[in-house]
Amino acid sequence: MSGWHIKNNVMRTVEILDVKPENPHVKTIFFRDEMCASAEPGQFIMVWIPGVDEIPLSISSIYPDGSSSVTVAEVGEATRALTRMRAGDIIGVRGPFGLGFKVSGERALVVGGGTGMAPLMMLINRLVEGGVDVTVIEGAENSNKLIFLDRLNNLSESMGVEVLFTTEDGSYGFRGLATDLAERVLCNKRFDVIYTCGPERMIRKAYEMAKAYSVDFQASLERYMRCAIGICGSCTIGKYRVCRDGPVFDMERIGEIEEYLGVLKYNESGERIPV
Amino acid sequence: MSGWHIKNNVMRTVEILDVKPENPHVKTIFFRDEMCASAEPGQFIMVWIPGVDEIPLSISSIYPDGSSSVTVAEVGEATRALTRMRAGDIIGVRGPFGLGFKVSGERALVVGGGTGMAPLMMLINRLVEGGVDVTVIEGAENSNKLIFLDRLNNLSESMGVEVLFTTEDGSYGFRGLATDLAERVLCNKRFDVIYTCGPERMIRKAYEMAKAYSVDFQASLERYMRCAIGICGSCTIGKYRVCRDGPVFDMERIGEIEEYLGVLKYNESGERIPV
Amino acid sequence: MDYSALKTHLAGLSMPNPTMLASGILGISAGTLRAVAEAGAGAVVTKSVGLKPNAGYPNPTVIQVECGFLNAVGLPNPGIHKFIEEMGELRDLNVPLIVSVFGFSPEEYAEVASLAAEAGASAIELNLSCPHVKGTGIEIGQNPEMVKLTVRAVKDRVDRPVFAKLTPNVARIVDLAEAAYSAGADAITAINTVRAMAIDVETFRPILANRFGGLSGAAIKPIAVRCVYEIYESVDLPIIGCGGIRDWRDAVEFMLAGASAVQIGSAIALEGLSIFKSICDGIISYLRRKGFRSVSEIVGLAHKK
Amino acid sequence: MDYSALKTHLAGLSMPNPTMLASGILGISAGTLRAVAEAGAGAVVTKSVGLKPNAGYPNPTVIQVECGFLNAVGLPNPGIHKFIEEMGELRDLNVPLIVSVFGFSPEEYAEVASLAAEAGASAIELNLSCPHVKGTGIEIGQNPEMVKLTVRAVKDRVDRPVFAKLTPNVARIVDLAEAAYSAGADAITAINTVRAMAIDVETFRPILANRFGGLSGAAIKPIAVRCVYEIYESVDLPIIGCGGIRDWRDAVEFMLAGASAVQIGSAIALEGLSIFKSICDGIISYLRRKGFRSVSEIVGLAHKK
Ligand SMILES: Cc1cc2nc3c(=O)[nH]c(=O)nc-3n(C[C@H](O)[C@H](O)[C@H](O)COP(=O)(O)OP(=O)(O)OC[C@H]3O[C@@H](n4cnc5c(N)ncnc54)[C@H](O)[C@@H]3O)c2cc1C
Ligand SMILES: Cc1cc2nc3c(=O)[nH]c(=O)nc-3n(C[C@H](O)[C@H](O)[C@H](O)COP(=O)(O)OP(=O)(O)OC[C@H]3O[C@@H](n4cnc5c(N)ncnc54)[C@H](O)[C@@H]3O)c2cc1C
Ligand SMILES: Cc1cc2nc3c(=O)[nH]c(=O)nc-3n(C[C@H](O)[C@H](O)[C@H](O)COP(=O)(O)O)c2cc1C
Ligand SMILES: Cc1cc2nc3c(=O)[nH]c(=O)nc-3n(C[C@H](O)[C@H](O)[C@H](O)COP(=O)(O)O)c2cc1C
Ligand code: FES
Ligand code: FES
Repeated sequence: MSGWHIKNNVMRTVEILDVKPENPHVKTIFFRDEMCASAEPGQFIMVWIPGVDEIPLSISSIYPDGSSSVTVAEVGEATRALTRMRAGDIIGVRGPFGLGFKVSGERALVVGGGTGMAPLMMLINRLVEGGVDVTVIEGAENSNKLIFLDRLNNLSESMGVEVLFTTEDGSYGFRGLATDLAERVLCNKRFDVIYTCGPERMIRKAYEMAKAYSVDFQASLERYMRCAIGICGSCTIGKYRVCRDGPVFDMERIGEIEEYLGVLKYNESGERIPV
Repeated sequence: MSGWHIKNNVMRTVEILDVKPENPHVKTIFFRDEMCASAEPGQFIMVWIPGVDEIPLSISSIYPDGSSSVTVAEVGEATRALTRMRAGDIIGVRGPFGLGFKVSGERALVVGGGTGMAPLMMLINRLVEGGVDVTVIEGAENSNKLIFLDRLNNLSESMGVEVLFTTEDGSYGFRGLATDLAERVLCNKRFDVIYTCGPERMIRKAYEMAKAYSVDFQASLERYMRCAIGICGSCTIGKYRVCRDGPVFDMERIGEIEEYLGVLKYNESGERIPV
Repeated sequence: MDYSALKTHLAGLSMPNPTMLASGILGISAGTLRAVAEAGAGAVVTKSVGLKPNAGYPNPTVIQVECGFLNAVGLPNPGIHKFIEEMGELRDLNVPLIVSVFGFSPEEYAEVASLAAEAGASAIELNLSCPHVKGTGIEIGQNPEMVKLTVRAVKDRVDRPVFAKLTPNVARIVDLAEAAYSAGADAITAINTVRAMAIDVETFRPILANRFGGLSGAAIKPIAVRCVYEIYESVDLPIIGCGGIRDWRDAVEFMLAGASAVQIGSAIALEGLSIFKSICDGIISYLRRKGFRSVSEIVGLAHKK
Repeated sequence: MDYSALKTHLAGLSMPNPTMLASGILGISAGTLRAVAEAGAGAVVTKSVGLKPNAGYPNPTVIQVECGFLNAVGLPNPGIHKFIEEMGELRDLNVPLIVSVFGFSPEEYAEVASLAAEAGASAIELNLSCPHVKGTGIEIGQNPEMVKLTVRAVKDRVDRPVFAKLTPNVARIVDLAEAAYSAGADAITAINTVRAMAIDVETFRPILANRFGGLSGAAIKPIAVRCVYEIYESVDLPIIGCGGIRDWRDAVEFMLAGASAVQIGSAIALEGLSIFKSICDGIISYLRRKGFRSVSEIVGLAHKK
């Protein structure tokens, strides 16, 4: 993320091309923007929902025709407004921002929880393209909350990617947490790297496992964001700014912020609150 | 002169590398500046003499080592201060600005009066490099006011350029005005183009001759200048701005401002005064 | 292209389009004023003219900074009496000729304005906002009471539309706008330049001969948009937006903020005189794309959001 | 490299170099304040803290414009009581920790400031200049009388150096500086952001949720340099320059204008935290090349020309 890149990254307004439901609460929104189409897996953009809010969302895919998408779960006012928009509506985008996932190693375990799958989906595509042996674990509360089922099942069939689903209520795939399943997978197979995104406690557990099994580790974190360009200080975790030094952190950097991971964050007012 | 070019043309300060006297009142000042070294013959720069003034001066030469020069006659406060500066002193430069001479035709007659030779000297070098058959007439009041004698005599010897000097008092070369000599030369030889710079009445006469002999014509004009980028309006002649639409004007454009040429200009206050 | 959607009526003036030449840009001679009109400006404003001839400041008077221009030209002008001769050559101009005037007292403004009006000015713009000339900037333009007195003195002597051009160098520009409104101004021009300076690190010197000057260009656009937006909410007068406009998007931004017309100054250095036409073309396409029939429909639209 | 020529003494503080982190940039958490100090800043200023927790405005709160940044964050902060806990982690910071405070009355400023001082602030900076929060900006910071009352109230309660951070959104910033001076301020910080706005032409909406915000970055540098230069001529207090500083040249320009130290804000978005070190390195080379032994020798040099 060079100074030049930031300087020329003013907000653009774009038309929504299409909105595709992933499940009852999650939609994928397609639009065309040149800079977004150059994003690395794990990078995010700030999406302006005019008159409502501006929120960070990961790029979930980029298509050869120059369009990109974000995949958004309805959790509050901004995400509700966004998931209700339709083709032809206008949103603003700035970005892509931050440091994405680094593709490394030959065997990758991808562990995603809920909409944490958004940045991971793009990563999975990139890994498969690069010939990496990929195992994907997607976890959610119940079958209604899983996303990208089609895309992942397709990859499994056509590219031989191992895809495992798990739900807390057992309504689809395995029963239990994504990390429980990950532990089982790790016992049976040697991986070079674990990529993860999702609820921070899940990330924390995955991090502990990575340490235990001596596997390399990269996780995408979330914090409250305003500027996305590293000046407002809203998104800090320890000495790092998630928007600039993350959102993807590697093993070494996570080690430096271990005491906060899954433990503590700052809210909009800058008060420390539990994660 | 593109918008980009103007936008990136803020003032730079440079050190004077050397000061070379041309005659008792004229000095050539050398400095190094990348943008100046890309000037076309006939383009000018604004030279800031810190604490004194900022004035337009033509680029009189560019050297392969990236240095450039201006050649300045002492006529008032700013030029006096500038001609007294020494190597190591600092001046500011912005530019190059304006439209320069267009090299065209196979036989060129160059007519210069006094420091009007400054932009012409660089042009002559360019013409010679381009294999153009060049005849140069330099006129001045007396031998003390001629400049570039060495450089021109060298060109004459080494490159076969025909160089003619004329002084009003006959103290060097022919006696009489440069335009008188030009008339004689034009009677005897066919030229494709006349290039001229110097006192405006001389330019006017040269223009009338060019029309009479049906020779193409380009002249560099002077007007009072402030901004040099076409917004302040100080340098207007008819519908044109000398800093932007000139300083070099071709036959057609001079035709459109004929009524002013050698007749009328605006002073610093914007009052119309005779040239 | 059909430009009829751009027709603009402003304080009694009819303009073919809402773009105008800003004061002090080229407008000192008949030749360039005509050239600007021919290039497509909907109206032209002259350089500010005073009672007596004035040579302005020594150079450097106009310099560039990273995001714009700094100028301290010092209001050079030939004085209204000589300028009237210049105006004589513009009788057949096909767009409104607006004469910008300044003075060192309300009476002087009125004197110059009435001479300009007699000589055929379509309207008068009062330069109440020069940030670097003593006696007319701070003393008059930054003081709502003096703005009121000046506008009133001019309105008493002149039967043409009078525009008050305001300075952003105050805590509340709306106070100035309200003063101008209460004294009968027909329109507000906002904004003039922002007081600023630049120092050269090699020579330790302020670069402008006058040290202080006015900042114009891209740097001040967000300030100018804010001023227009604020004035639109506070007084019921047409506003002419000015400050950093370089393309049709900028022009539209000002109009959404509340400007009925826009003035273009510094950007001419970057884009040349073709800027008037390219802005008009851009606005026309925008209006079509968005389904507006007249440029007047977008004025102030940002206030409804 | 030997940085001893950069040592700066300012209103009783000792700083290893004259660069400081500007308020509102990162300074809300102990972690980033420490990171900035480690990156080479000569002092750090915290985000402005008030008496009570405040969530600020909804997004968009920070956007980019052509030549800088617009922000209307709305002074989010956890309130001084919680912030004191945060400060507890910074006891061993190796550079001065300056706490920026705001309030809605002189008494509130004094209350927050005295709590910050008790908790170990090296100095207090009074944010008298937020251009977009009701009740503390216009009402206090743009009014010399209120500035005087506020500085005095704080000085009465606090035995640490007090900096008055001023707004450029006034007709004469020197009036504010003189008010701060007369009330006993120990230094002046100039400037905060310039009131501005941006409108999106596709949706017709002001982009910032708060509509109005403050302009920072390259756009305002010439305005800030002018303010520093004017204040240097009017009051005998150290000045901390701020506004659009991006490299050593900019920093030196402010110092020549009269700043004893400089604050860096928006440029961190472009250059990252390494900006502090690169500015220091640049100043060191400049001092050597020009034959100065201490950075203090260049302060105000442009006034001698
Ligand atoms: C780097 C990053 C990438 C993200 N990628 C995705 C994604 O691809 N898909 C997706 O559905 N969600 C993603 N999120 C989360 C998403 O930004 C929030 O769900 C959204 O902002 C909620 O807004 P709201 O108004 O609907 O909910 P609210 O009711 O306002 O809040 C719900 C939750 O979202 C958090 N939140 C609200 N505003 C912000 C903000 N400005 N920055 C960060 N968190 C905020 C709140 O703290 C709260 O925890 C990402 C977050 C970050 C930081
Ligand atoms: C495009 C252009 C190129 C020029 N090239 C050269 C050159 O190569 N060598 C050279 O010796 N001279 C050149 N001149 C002329 C030079 O700019 C003036 O001689 C110089 O500005 C005089 O300044 P002064 O203070 O010494 O004299 P003053 O006493 O101030 O004036 C003497 C004369 O110079 C004119 N002049 C003063 N200031 C300016 C100004 N800012 N712009 C234009 N004219 C001015 C005055 O109108 C007067 O006619 C050029 C002028 C122009 C417009
Ligand atoms: C070189 C120059 C000279 C100016 N002279 C005047 C003037 O005489 N009267 C006036 O009202 N404004 C004057 N201005 C201000 C402009 O009219 C305009 O208000 C300002 O430059 C902002 O617009 P811009 O950013 O499009 O240039 C001048 C501006 C410049 C750059
Ligand atoms: C995102 C952001 C938040 C800011 N918050 C504060 C603040 O809380 N208190 C304050 O005094 N100044 C605040 N400022 C103003 C800066 O401290 C500084 O005065 C201004 O940005 C100009 O400097 P710059 O151009 O280097 O950014 C803020 C600026 C920005 C960009
Ligand atoms: S969101 Fe502002 S610093 Fe990260
Ligand atoms: S010198 Fe300003 S327009 Fe030519």
